[in-house]
Amino acid sequence: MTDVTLIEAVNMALAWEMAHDETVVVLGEDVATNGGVFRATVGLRERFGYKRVMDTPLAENLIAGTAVGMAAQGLKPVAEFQFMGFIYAGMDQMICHAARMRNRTRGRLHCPAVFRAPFGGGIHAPEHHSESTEALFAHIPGLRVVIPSSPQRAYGLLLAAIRNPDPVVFLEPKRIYRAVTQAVEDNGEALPLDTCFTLREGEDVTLISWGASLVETLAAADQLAVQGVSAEVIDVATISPLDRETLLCSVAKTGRAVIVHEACRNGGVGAEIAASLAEGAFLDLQAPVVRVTGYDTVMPYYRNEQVYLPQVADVVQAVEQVIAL
Amino acid sequence: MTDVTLIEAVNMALAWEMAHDETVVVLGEDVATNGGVFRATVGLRERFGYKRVMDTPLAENLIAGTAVGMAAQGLKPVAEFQFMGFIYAGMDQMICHAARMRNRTRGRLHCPAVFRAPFGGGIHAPEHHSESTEALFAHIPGLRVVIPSSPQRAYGLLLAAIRNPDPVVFLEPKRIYRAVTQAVEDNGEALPLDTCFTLREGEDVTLISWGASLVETLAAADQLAVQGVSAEVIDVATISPLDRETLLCSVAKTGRAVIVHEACRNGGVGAEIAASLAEGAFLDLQAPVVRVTGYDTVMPYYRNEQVYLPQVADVVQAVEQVIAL
Amino acid sequence: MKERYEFHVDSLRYLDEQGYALGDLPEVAEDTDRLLSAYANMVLARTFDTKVIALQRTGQCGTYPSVLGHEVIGTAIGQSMAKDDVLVPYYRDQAAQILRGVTLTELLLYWGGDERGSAWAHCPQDLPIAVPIATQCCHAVGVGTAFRIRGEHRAVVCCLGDGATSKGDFLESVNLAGAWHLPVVFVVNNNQWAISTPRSLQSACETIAQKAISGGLPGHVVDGNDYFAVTEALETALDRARHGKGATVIEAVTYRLGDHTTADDATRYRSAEELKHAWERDGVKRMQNYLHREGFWDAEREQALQADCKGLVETAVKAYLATQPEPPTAIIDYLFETLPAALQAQRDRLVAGAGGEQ
Amino acid sequence: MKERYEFHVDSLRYLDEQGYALGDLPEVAEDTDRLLSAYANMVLARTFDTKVIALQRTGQCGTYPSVLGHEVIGTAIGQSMAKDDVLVPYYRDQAAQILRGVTLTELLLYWGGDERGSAWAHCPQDLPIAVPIATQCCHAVGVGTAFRIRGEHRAVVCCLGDGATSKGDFLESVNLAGAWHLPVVFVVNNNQWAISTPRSLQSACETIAQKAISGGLPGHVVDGNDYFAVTEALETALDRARHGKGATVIEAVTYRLGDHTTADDATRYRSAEELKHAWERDGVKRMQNYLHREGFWDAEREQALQADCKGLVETAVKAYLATQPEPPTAIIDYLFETLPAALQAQRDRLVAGAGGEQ
Ligand SMILES: Cc1ncc(C[n+]2csc(CCOP(=O)(O)OP(=O)(O)O)c2C)c(N)n1
Ligand SMILES: Cc1ncc(C[n+]2csc(CCOP(=O)(O)OP(=O)(O)O)c2C)c(N)n1
Ligand SMILES: [Mg+2]
Ligand SMILES: [Mg+2]
Repeated sequence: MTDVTLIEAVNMALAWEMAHDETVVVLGEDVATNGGVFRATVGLRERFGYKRVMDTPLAENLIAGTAVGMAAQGLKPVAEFQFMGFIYAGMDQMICHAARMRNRTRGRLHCPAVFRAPFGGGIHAPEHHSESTEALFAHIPGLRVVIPSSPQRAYGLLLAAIRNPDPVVFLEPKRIYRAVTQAVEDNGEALPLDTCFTLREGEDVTLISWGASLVETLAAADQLAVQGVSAEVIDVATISPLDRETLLCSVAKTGRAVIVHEACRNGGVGAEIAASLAEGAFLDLQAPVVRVTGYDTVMPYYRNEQVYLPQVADVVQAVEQVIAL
Repeated sequence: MTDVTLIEAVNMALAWEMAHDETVVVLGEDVATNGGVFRATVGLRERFGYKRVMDTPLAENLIAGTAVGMAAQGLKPVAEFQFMGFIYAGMDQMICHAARMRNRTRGRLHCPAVFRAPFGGGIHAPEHHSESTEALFAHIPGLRVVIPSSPQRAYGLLLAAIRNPDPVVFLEPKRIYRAVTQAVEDNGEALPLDTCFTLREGEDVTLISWGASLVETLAAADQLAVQGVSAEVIDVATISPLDRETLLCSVAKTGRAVIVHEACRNGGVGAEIAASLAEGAFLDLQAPVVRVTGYDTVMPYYRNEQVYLPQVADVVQAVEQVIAL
Repeated sequence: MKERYEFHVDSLRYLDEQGYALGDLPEVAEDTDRLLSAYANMVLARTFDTKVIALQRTGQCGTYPSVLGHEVIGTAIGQSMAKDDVLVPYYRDQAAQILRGVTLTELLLYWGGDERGSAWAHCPQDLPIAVPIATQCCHAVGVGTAFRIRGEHRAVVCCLGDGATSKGDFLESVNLAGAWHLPVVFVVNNNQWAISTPRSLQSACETIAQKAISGGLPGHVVDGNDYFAVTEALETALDRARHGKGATVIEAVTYRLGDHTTADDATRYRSAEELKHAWERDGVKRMQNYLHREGFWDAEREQALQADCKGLVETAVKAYLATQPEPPTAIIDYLFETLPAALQAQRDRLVAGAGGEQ
Repeated sequence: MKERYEFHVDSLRYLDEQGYALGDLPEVAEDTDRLLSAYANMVLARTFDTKVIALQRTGQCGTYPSVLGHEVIGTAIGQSMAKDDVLVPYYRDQAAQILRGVTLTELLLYWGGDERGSAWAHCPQDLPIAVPIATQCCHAVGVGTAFRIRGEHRAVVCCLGDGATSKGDFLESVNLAGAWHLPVVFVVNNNQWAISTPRSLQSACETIAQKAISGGLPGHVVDGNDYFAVTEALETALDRARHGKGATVIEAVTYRLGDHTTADDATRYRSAEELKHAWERDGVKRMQNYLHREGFWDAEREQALQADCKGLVETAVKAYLATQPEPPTAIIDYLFETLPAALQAQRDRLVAGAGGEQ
């Protein structure tokens, strides 16, 4: 049991699975010799050799498509995209092939690939390095979209993603790559990909979030507790396919929900969750489901990124608003 | 005033605007000599010359990116993608550049491009030709996403799209390309891009849809009328940025809403609309907002496409359900 | 830095347009059985093609891309590949696929709008037909990488059209195949047209084979209607691939004798003259001429072959037409290995027989 | 079909590593003023570079990609271009951009996380820096197409790195530039590395210039630390472009003397020896040596120039540090020409000073 950061947990999960399953291979830009620009793959090349840890030429479409081809041959490729802002060239392959291979061939071939990318703002990165477009992947049938929010969940969910026989988009909130350490047992135990995680139980309101926004969400819950408001906090973790059950159960109890995400509001994953709750918990809801999100604009350059990002006070204010009803 | 089909109206709008604005150019695969695989651009090359109507090499990323470059030079490129299933390679350029050029340069440059693509199922096309992924574009700040549902609106909205100084994704429901004809006056009059269109007024329920699904939606409204249920039918038309005002007003009146779309349900544009209504019309809603949509699966090949597509009976049933509450 | 760097693309032709040998023929010419089955496959593919187009015209099949003019290339591919090689086809590879073991019924199901048309029993590792142009090139290098990683002596054949060579996917894949020394053979079916876009508008390059140079690969131009040339180029390239000598690009020059698909009308954009000229170079006829002249073929055999092919096609069509559509639940059951809970309600609706989700 | 198709890439070098002429120099060598201002620009770019890195290290600027080793290429580009040509830069073109009229303060704002750093007043038609690798190549051909459509005799210079040449965007654009005969000059800054990926892993091609062949374009390799070679290749290519003779690919061979960016540590993946060797070929020093030897330069002038450059940089840094961030509403106000009604409520929140949307 060691205390590790989220990014170290990613590395641990990769190493565990590569050691235990020789069909697992890693590919991407700068993942081998350099160990990844965020060090997610550090040491893998030394341990598993250049045949299983591959620096690719600079071409995201190729990385995604090559992974599809490898996967069709029974390998389990874990492909890294350096930043989510550079994943779009790879989307064609993810949408048209990774997500469809099993369906298209009626199960003859499938695509057990993982597409990893760091995402989100708050680290003073240059433009194109700070966006949160998880909703684009969540809308694609055939893809699982998974977002860890702690070292333990990074470890367990990444193991599950690699072992999953279908394609998984694994998005890592880079703002919390090194924010905290947590004891993670390197025992190869995966976490389920079909369930939300309740991080904190509460009675008065359900706070729903994922990724780095859970930092503000949990801080808001703390603050609300002081104000005498008991907030349940749920980490959605697998944003697609969505575990609506857990969310509906919680809202049945609390009668109120606030969704917090960093992505733009319009058409974000919060919209699907809000729509599902409003439909499925219509009679339970004592107030509208409120979304606290990024603005509907391009992620600003870093001087103004805090203006864009949802803050603790925004979450608290939203809760106060729904509680008042 | 001539009776034209939707696709002819597209052609008319292109021709009008090219005749009146020499900065308008058309590019895409097979748009020049062949006049487009759906004949949207037929005759343009003969009339406006090969310099303004360009057959491109086969590369969607290039088509999108070239349009961005042309637009930076003050041209108004109208780029055709042969089918929505082939647009994904062009998304990188749309997301990273078209949608951001004005913001990135603080107004120094902008991107008055239109990206046209036929979409949707129901015409027995081969795989990859039948999908509806408008939600992917609607989530991108900086893009307008417009979907006509009649010859008149195709004409007026396309003119508006071309004249708009910002990028517009213009999605054409090919199932109704030739379904009906309608009198369209070729007078260069554009329709607004910031408003939904109320196609039918009603008191009991608001039916919200866009594109080809309006066929089923309107048919359901007819059927409901017979049953004594008065349905208001709204064509969203510009799905982003969304005219929530019109939708909220209607629901304030009817107290009930059913959204109909062909796209997958999970994270579809219906989710954003449902979430917005559930939030903004919380006290007005007498029943949950219900979505009638395609399934959360890859658009099936054509033998089973009707299984996937929302049918009139589904809409009627959904309305009956919300009315019962 | 050298003063000058030189590159080249060579070309291969063995037969003239009438099927006369232009010089010594390659080894394969000795293998009469192979030649005869090659010709039989070309005729089968062509017979099948005519039938599918007729089915489409009568509403019994969907949009379909004719193989007319591409039978020689596909046949040479199908014959040259080893069973455990992997074919990464595009949509005009019927002739190759038949030899790989895809049944005519499966092909019909595919173009008839039924996913079971890609559940190939006899070549389970071949990639499905790629509809989004050129995307399959990336899969091909992925498959080749898997072979390299596992140290297997297998090769990948990746097919694409001339239009597809303008798309980044192809060029990125060629580059990777070079950088990683992959056992991949790219076969470009240069049929002069990409729907209505002629080869001349597609690229200013003199040959398509020279695109190989961008990735440091050898490129060859062959006459795609010359069975010997295509076969020889393929055998050499496959041999290189299987022996760790890297990838090759082969440009097989032919002509699309039919419309682009049944949804297309080629008379809109190309001349009858050009088409007529192309028919004179038809590779199937050329092969027949050659076989005739060598004494391996005659009118009687031709008649028997035609009848055989018709029979095979009729049987396949019957099986196709008799195939019931899949149950509604099939639209969702193959999406994931196990149905996620989130989709259970939707599946229940499908079982209940409703259309659309709600 | 020919029997063999031949292609080549030629190369250009005028100076040896010490700045001695290897033979006759091109015309530009007569223009002493130009040579002197070239050298001055190289030194300015380098001075600026050192300062930005220092700012970054002290938390006063964001991640920044060093221009070290690329000053000659950028300077030659900036000088060769006409004012009404369009530059399509990537992120390592500081030396070119300074000559185009981008102010040092604007560059600082850009890397300091402020969008106003791309609102260039003096070269309003140049494209902004493209961060997603190679995507700018498509813009370059779009701009070139606009020139062609309007019949303007203007050229586009599109810059990219060696890594970028593996990406489809570049190869698709090269192909279009050939097919449409566009007035575009692609300048590949081959600095041997793409972050940690060496040129050898990027592609098996012997030269990057040969990628031009895939689109039927001429390709040239030049020594990117040889001001005369880069200038001469550019002048020729620009002249061709402006006179309707089509596009060119120039590979300028140099070495990235710094880390990839301030976020990178190059010692992890490359040897001190390699770096030392590269410094011996430094183009700025080489230019200085040449000027010295020709009698155009001396220690005194060097001192004055260094002081001038420091002064310019200091002034720019002051202006940068004194620039207040934009108001919160700026994050939304430049998205569309006019604010859509849908965004009004969000703007109101920004005016009210809240973070995040709700
Ligand atoms: C990415 C993509 N864009 C567009 C299409 C539509 N389309 C189908 S076939 C075709 C032309 C392909 O030409 P070529 O590669 O030469 O192959 P051929 O059909 O001539 O065999 C086009 C544009 C597609 N299938 N995929
Ligand atoms: C599409 C895309 N993928 C990845 C990145 C991350 N990235 C930034 S620079 C770089 C290497 C670029 O190398 P090269 O083209 O040789 O240019 P250089 O930095 O050496 O000048 C990478 C991978 C990016 N910016 N864009
Ligand atoms: Mg073709
Ligand atoms: Mg480089």
